[in-house]
Amino acid sequence: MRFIWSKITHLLLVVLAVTMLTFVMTDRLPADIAAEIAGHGASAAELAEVRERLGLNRPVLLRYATWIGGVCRGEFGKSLITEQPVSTALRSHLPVTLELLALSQLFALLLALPAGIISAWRSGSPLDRVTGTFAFGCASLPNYALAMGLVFLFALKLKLLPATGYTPLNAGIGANLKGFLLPALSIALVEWVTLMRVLRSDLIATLKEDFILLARCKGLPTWRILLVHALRPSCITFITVLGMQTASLIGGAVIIETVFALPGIGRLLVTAIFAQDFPVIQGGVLLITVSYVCINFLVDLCYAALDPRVRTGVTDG
Amino acid sequence: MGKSKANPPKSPFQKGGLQLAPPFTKGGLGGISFYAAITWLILVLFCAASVGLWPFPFTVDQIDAEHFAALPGGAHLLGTDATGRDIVARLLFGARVSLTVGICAPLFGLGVGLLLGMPSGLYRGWTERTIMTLADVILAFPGLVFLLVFTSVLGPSLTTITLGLGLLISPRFVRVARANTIRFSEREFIQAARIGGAGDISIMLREILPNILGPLMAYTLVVAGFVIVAEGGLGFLGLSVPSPTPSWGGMIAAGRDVLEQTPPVAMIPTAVMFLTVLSINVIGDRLRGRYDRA
Amino acid sequence: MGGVGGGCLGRTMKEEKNFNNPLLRIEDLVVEFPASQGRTVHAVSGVSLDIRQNETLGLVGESGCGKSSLARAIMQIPPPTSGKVLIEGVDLTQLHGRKLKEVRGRFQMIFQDPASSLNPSRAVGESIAAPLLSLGGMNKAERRLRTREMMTAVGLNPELHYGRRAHQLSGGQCQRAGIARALITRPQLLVCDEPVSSLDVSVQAQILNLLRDIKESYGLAMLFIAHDLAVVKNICDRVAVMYLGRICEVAPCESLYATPAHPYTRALLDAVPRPDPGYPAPDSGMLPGERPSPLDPPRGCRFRTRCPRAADICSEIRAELRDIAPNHEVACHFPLDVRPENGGFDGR
Amino acid sequence: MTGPDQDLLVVGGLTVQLQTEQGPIRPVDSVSFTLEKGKTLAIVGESGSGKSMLCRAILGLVPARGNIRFDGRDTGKLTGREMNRIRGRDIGVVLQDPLSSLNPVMTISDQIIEPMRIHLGITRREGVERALYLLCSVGIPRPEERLGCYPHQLSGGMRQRVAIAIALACEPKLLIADEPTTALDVTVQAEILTLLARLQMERKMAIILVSHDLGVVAGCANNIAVMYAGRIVEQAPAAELFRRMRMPYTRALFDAIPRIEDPPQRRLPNIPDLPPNFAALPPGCRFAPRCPRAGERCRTEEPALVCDEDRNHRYACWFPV
Repeated sequence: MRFIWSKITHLLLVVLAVTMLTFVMTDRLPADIAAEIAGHGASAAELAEVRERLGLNRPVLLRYATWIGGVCRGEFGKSLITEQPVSTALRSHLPVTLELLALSQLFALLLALPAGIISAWRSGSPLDRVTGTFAFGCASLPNYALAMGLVFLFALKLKLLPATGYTPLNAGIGANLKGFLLPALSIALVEWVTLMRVLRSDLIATLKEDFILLARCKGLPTWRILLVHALRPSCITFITVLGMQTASLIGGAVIIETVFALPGIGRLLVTAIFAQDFPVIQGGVLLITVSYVCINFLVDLCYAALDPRVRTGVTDG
Repeated sequence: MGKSKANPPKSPFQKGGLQLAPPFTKGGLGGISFYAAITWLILVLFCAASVGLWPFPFTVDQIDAEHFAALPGGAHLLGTDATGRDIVARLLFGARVSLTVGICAPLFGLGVGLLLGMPSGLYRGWTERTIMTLADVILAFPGLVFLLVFTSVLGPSLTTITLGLGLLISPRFVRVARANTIRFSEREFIQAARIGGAGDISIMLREILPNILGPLMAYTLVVAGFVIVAEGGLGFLGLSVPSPTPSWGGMIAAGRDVLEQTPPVAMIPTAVMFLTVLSINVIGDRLRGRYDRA
Repeated sequence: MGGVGGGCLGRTMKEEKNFNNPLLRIEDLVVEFPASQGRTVHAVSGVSLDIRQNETLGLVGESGCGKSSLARAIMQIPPPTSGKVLIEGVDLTQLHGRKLKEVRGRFQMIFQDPASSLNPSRAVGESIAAPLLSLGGMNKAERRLRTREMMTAVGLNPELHYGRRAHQLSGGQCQRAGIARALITRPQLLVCDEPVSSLDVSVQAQILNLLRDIKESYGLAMLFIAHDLAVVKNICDRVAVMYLGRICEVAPCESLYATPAHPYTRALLDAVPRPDPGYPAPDSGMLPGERPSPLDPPRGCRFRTRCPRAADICSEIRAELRDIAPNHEVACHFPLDVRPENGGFDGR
Repeated sequence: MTGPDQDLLVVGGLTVQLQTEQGPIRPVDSVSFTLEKGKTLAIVGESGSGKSMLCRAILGLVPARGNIRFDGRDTGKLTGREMNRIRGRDIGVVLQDPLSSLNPVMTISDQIIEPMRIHLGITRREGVERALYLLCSVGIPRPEERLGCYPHQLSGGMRQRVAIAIALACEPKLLIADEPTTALDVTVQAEILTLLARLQMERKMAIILVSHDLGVVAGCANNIAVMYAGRIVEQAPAAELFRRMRMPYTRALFDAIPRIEDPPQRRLPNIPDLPPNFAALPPGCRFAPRCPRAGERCRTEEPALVCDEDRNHRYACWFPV
């Protein structure tokens, strides 16, 4: 219980620090949003009036306190540009990001798990080398270049899949998935490499352990040794990396969203930063930080579930 | 925490036949690929460093109005981009950006990582908690937002981008340095050093640093590849160094508009970046292999 | 270093009025550290011991009884929770930072796991010389000379082994390097934490002989920690038996092995394997039950939960160490008879 | 009394060859021995003498040349699946360090039941019952409380008992114990050795006990084989061996043991130097460079394993003690 509480306070601290930092940093942005909103040639009085209305002339920390108070009540403010509530904007962009994330991580896992296990089991074999070389290639390719390559091949040349654009789910699941296939693949083809490599190296280390030798002495079939005995203790780094990747995908798939014109959270944020739409930036950062923190918490719980030694804390009697 | 007994000696049963070969490189991507990687990197470094010194028919922003998005060959060795600028010139000057970022940002991260990671791994307790919370704050910060705001506040330039990326990746170095320090800080030779009168600083510098420097250098190379790609990503979004300074990412992005008509405009910078990152990864893996075995 | 030693020596001269003048005196030493869920590990609970000049004291007990914690508390890594550690009358627990560093050279330690006690990324010779560098007072040539001298003294070849890494040496050679490093500051006290437990019998004999030799030639006092009474007998003058953080019995070698008084000592003696196929197998019923956890040691006598002689009083009152024969102390309400015919091993 | 049907394990000319960076080495070199049903063979030698590799070769875990007949079957002719069956069901294995040889993330009950389910095909419920019985028979108090435990929650001695219970799960005919007490305290070592002796009596199984300490195996072995640098250099019934050690190496190993009967501070006669590197074996007798009795012949000619007047005592030495 104490473990969980200390974790939660730590995570709350992180969320507070990140949002406050965002406030302070965005406040120092050089351009003036008030001038933008008031329009060109607005008088000083009009500018002041806009600032007053938006609360921009109050000290940063005071504005932060107000904002946090609002967040606690469930109010995230309204966009300065579109006047749309921030929560609505986030809600409309979130499903795209989530679907992209789920699909790409699914592809990455489908590639990384079998490849990692097989190349650890047969490490040094030609199969391992081929997998390794392929992985090297994938890891060295920027995902935007990969995305362009995929578009060039599947959309422009073969004309199998749409090059860009987002089809909402209610327009048919087939069309929707078709639109997500290339973006998810461009993310997965880069991300699976890290997953595969940590799994492979941890598995190789585990396979050298005495308890694997004992499992072999017990006459267990190979699949059982690999999947039941070796995989679970080798998953710690794998889970960590998976968590970090997932967390970074929530806000970080901007480039892929841009290439494929997908209206996700990342694009929303970048647009907001260019427009200096503070409430949207704040809302987006809050969402991303909270998801990062939650995923980290889940990863910690996974550690405890995977390894009983973490659960009980004491290592030796 | 219940202090566990020192590990009993490993069973000699372990030594022997079933030794599993460590990383990919041993054999597979053997000597040739390693030396090829080194050669390529030296070539790129040399070009980037000396590009201003020898005469070159085109400058980076010189527009050839007769050739828009020309294919390789003719006056322009590798063709021109959509606005008629020579690709070779832009590649060479773009290498400066990519390599500066790719070398300086990881080294900055490495420095921060050692400076904060070693103490947090050695002292544990509140020192560790403070440093790790700090690292978590940066890790939790959406990277792109951080970079965007950072560069717009300080003005977009090569320095700010390098510094921004360096700051962004330093928590990862802190984590790796800390994890490696912890791995060694419980070993008996650290206690032996204390008994021998070594202070904390001397333990960090003489006992821990030589042991963790290897794995950290390997990690630095991994990050260098990542940073070059990330800088390219910024360039792709038009957020890297301001034009007309070329960057590889920006060139790839520019090639997107003429992808259907003239694929080489995008493919050539992609290939150059790919080869560079691949070389770094090959060397990094070789390095990692050495330290994994030790 | 010489200056420091001289200063402290002067101090002990003044305290010569102490009739019994041990080199190391441990008084009521307590080592506790926090465990999960707010609990405390009672590793060492009130141990007092003396080691005289040129004496080897054996400390015997099962793993987890706190003997390693005791050794580390003596070395101040980390300092004990409470109690005193006096070397020639100087209380180490009161020294910090530079002051502690100045006396470090006078007490050194060797470890159980020879490979892990050497820095894998440094040359073995550098590891051996490291204390000289940290403690200062010598130039490079002097250090090198001393290192070579020490390496030769422990049976390593300076030409051959100086530049090697730890993983290139065998377990016995690593242990020799550890001994050289400990001796290079010319200590008066050497704490050996299970130095032979992880070695083969043949190498174990080499190391035991080496330790005995260097003890003679350097005039060392030693605290020798082990879990095997046969090994301890081979090298020690006196033996202290430890169980769950407390000392149960202290006696000179001869009388402890001839007439063990504490039931636990007896059980330890019975467990030692005899290299003789005719010898009856040890009686496994000797120590019933499991060793209690140091998180929650039993009240009263800590051995009572496994003691065949335990009575009600054992759970109420803790038996203090008391003399039952000259120099033979035992902490038990019902010590075994100290008559030789009652199970002495010398009579066989 | 002895005869082919009494023999459980017959090993003939077993050789393991491995490729290393220093060239091919033979950690096990032409080893032959016979183990009768229900008897204990102790294999003694310094670390690096190849005794653990010999166990692995018997289990078919490393490629080896030579003949191994186990229970009347030539294991060289078995398929991988059949060999798996023999490994798990007919041969049980106990390793040196119980903490690292038990899977840290599986409960005790899962680890005991696993081989029974795989090889005997019994249900989980039956498995739990038999696991309880097994834990009882290896002397674990309150076994029902231990079933759900993880290895790190047990003490060293308990862990090794659990490891033995796992090895016994399928009622093996042979138990291979590779330094089962080296990582343990002396008190626990005595308990484990007594336990092994009792289990052998009850179950009539044969045991191969590997150790580096002649003292440990003295009380429980019927036969003792001493290994040096990949070869058996002396083999005899335990009583005979301790009565008269012919090979100087055996003698030296024996003398190096500190004994509780000895006077205090006795200087131990030890063997100088280290066992040879497999990649650079000396010519002639492999022990010659460390042997006090070695003569010219020892350095040039390798002695064969010969039988003494007593047929059961074999040794390889030109100048036996």
